[in-house]
Amino acid sequence: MKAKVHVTLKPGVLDPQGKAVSHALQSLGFEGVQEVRQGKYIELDLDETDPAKAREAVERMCRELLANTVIENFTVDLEG
Amino acid sequence: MKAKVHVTLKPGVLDPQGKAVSHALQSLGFEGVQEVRQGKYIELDLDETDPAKAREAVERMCRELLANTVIENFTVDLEG
Amino acid sequence: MKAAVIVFPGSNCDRDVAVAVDRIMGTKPIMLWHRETEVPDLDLIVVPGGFSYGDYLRSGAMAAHSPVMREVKAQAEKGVRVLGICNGFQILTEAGLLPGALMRNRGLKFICKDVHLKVESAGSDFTRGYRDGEVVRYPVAHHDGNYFADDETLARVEGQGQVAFRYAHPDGRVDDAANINGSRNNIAGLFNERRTVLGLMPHPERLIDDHLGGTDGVPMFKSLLEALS
Amino acid sequence: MSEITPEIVAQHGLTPDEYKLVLDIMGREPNLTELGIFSVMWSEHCSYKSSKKWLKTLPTKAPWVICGPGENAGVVDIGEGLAAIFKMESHNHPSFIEPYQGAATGVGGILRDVFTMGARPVANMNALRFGDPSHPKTRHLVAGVVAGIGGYGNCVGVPTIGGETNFHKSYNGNILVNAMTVGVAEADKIFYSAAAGVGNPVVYAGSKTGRDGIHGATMASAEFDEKSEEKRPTVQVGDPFTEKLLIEACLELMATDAIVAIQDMGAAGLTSSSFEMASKGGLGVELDLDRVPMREEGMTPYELMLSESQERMLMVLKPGKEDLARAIFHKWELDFAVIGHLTDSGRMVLKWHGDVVGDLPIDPLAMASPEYDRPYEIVRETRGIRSNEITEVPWPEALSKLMGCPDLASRRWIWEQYDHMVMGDTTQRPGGDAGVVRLHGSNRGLAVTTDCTPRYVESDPVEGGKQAVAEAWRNLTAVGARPLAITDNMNFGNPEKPVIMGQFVGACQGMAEACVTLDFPVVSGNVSLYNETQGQPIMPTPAIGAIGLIDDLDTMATIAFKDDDDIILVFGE
Ligand SMILES: Nc1ncnc2c1ncn2[C@@H]1O[C@H](COP(=O)(O)OP(=O)(O)O)[C@@H](O)[C@H]1O
Repeated sequence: MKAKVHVTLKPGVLDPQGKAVSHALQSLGFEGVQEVRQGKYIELDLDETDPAKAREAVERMCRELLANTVIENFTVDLEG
Repeated sequence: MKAKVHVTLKPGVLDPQGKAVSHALQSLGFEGVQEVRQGKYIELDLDETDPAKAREAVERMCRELLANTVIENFTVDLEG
Repeated sequence: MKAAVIVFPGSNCDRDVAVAVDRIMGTKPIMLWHRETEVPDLDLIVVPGGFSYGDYLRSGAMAAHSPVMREVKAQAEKGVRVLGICNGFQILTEAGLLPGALMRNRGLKFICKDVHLKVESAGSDFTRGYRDGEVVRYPVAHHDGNYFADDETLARVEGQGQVAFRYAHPDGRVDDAANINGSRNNIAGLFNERRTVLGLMPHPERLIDDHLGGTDGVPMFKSLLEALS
Repeated sequence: MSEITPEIVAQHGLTPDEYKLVLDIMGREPNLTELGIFSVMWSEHCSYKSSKKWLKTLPTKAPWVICGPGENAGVVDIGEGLAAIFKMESHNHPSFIEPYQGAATGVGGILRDVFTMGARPVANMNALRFGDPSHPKTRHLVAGVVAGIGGYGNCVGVPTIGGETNFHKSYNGNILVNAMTVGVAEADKIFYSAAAGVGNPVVYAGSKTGRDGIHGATMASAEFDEKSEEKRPTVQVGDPFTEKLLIEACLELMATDAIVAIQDMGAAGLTSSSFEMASKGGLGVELDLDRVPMREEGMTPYELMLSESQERMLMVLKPGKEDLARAIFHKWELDFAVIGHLTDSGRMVLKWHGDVVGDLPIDPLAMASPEYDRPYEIVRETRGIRSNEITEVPWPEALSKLMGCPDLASRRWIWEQYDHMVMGDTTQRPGGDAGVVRLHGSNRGLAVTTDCTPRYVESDPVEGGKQAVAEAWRNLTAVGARPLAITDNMNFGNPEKPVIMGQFVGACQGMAEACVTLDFPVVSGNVSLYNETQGQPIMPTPAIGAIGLIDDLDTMATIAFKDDDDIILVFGE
């Protein structure tokens, strides 16, 4: 099955990338963009077919590698 | 309203980061991960309240800045 | 001869390349701020290295949309020579002045070291000071130098002789072991079709005197001087 | 406002005695904002309460010293109207928690210390100490720290031209990340932090203030804000792009005649920067905290005063120069705000939408910061190792073992991740005895090195302290430079233990002796204590950063053998 992982900065953590993107959008003439936050999106193809086990494995991967839990949160969605 | 943008590499474009992540997962002892693809996830807070207009604006932002359409695809989801 | 160096917020090789232009070409380039919308007629525009806009989002992406780049495109259109080094190369691809894209290095790490390059084509105003097939040593310093183009584009740029430099061994062999960052076909530098625009990841301005460890970068600026004066 | 309980006092790291002193100075119970200010001003980090007594014994003078310890960085004359400004600083704990951001913000902080004084940064160095290579965390920490140092330094465009890297199990739970920056300024255009001119505007420039790194106080402040945990990341995220803009903007403003005093907001942010400026100038300051540029909703005066958000500066301007300064900072797309003015009251008055929310005397607080004469015991194991205690190994085997050992192996894999050539003046790249950068547009160069051998300091703090200074001296002379001055980064364990305190005192004594003998003064430095985990201290690590001058780069020496038949000489004892 497929796992879709979103890794985002915790609220309150400075997001220099988001800040720069929002500046750039403004200077390109896009109005009315309040805040931009940038995160990571990771797709994994798994052999595992049991959703509970897959979720558990992917959450472990997030904690150990994919996300930096000191400053980032993550969510895991499973598909197929 | 809020727009959620996913920017992913086009199929066929080699993804060095995804590949490195999948290697790293293996060496951490995670088995059964077939492929990993890494993309970007961008959240935008918009003043616009009309979904059609918001989508159009965000898609333009993607084409002009957020994605490099030589190598990347994007999707836009609206919320609230 | 009139030259300009573009300065984006976050450029950091702007002064280095201005020194090289001044010292070797004998002309002080004007420094053009990214917000500039009126640019005098020029003979050479240099888009320097650095981290324009922090290289946030994608290297070169935001700089490619800054006001001054409209002028750069217009002048490039007219045949003004444009040299993009490192971040400058990334910006030129993002701006559509050169085909393809520069992705994260295959090894994912920033790489700063001298590399050897095979000169693929000495037939340009940038490279006439070198010989075809000559091997030169230039420093690289980048995180995103992994050149990508789809098969069709790659076939086209190869077919039209647009490749300027390839990562090579000191003896000129070009193979995967010499490919420091995973670039397709070991491409380190690329011309546009008319060979009036050159983008390259390595830094010729970093090896221009013996105190810096060599002078392999000098011929590029001499070439331009000869061609443009 | 919540009442100050003994728990809240303890959570702010103040002892009951120290709190008594607070009450004496205030003449009343402080409110939470005021308590927070005392807490950071009297922290070990800001007050040097354990180390002050001994730091004063280091020699700091020489005819070429323009400014010794006490300012943001040390300044030495390098001739032809130029000055070198440099300092080393630790970011040990944050780098252990989050190696990338911890190391990155360490580089950012030391860069600001140097350009605050008017210098353009021209070289970075980094002295790193990690745990045992086989320890499960080491690999992750090394990778993150090196990437973070590179990520920040490469982006701001200052070459990282050297450093040192050691591995030892004593650092398993407490890695050391010491970063050094060297800058160059015109000798008659140095900027200092002492405020002057009653009525002059106090301005804020750089990034907005968020809830970054408000530590020590997390629990206490939870009382007036339930959702605090999520909101208070203790790790700051660095923004090197903003730092680069801040460098350019500050240098542009410094080229005008607008600045009276300037100070970066480092540890303890707005609190220590405003206190130091006012205290040094013998003045008072009034701040309208609601005018501070804020990144987040609902920030309180407490949070604004204690935030450690990065890439921020505080300045006192000449009257009427606000618009000039604003225009420059806006050109570089940075925040700028007039947030207060100087007064003659000798007090710091904090206002929030017109109401006074804090009122503290400056000098009593700054002067009365505790100073401890901690008991110490200098343990010197001068016995050394005897040759009959060593089992002999055939030399090829010994050599290959040495070459393969992590402390001696090549560091190329580290410095290749650092841009060591940007700015186009690196005349000696990493890999030699010292890094060398050319003074721009001249044929002179600055040589820079960092050195310390912690195991020597552990076996004999005095000799080890001497040796670290001597090695730095040798590394400079080895490239052909005339050594000028040093900065230090004193990394030790818990100073409340006499043996650890003895390591610190002994190292200071040894350093002082070497510095006097070599005419090699200490012009800046930093102290990092309490580097212990579960009672296990790090090896004592007084890292020395040193600079020297090469008058003619054509005479610079490098370590490579040059030609066949060259003669090899060994000299010294
Ligand atoms: N963390 C680091 N960053 C940059 N350069 C480093 C680092 N660690 C070591 N180096 C460089 O590697 C070389 C060898 O280091 P080291 O073994 O400490 O040298 P030495 O003992 O001769 O002073 C030196 O040039 C030093 O500057």
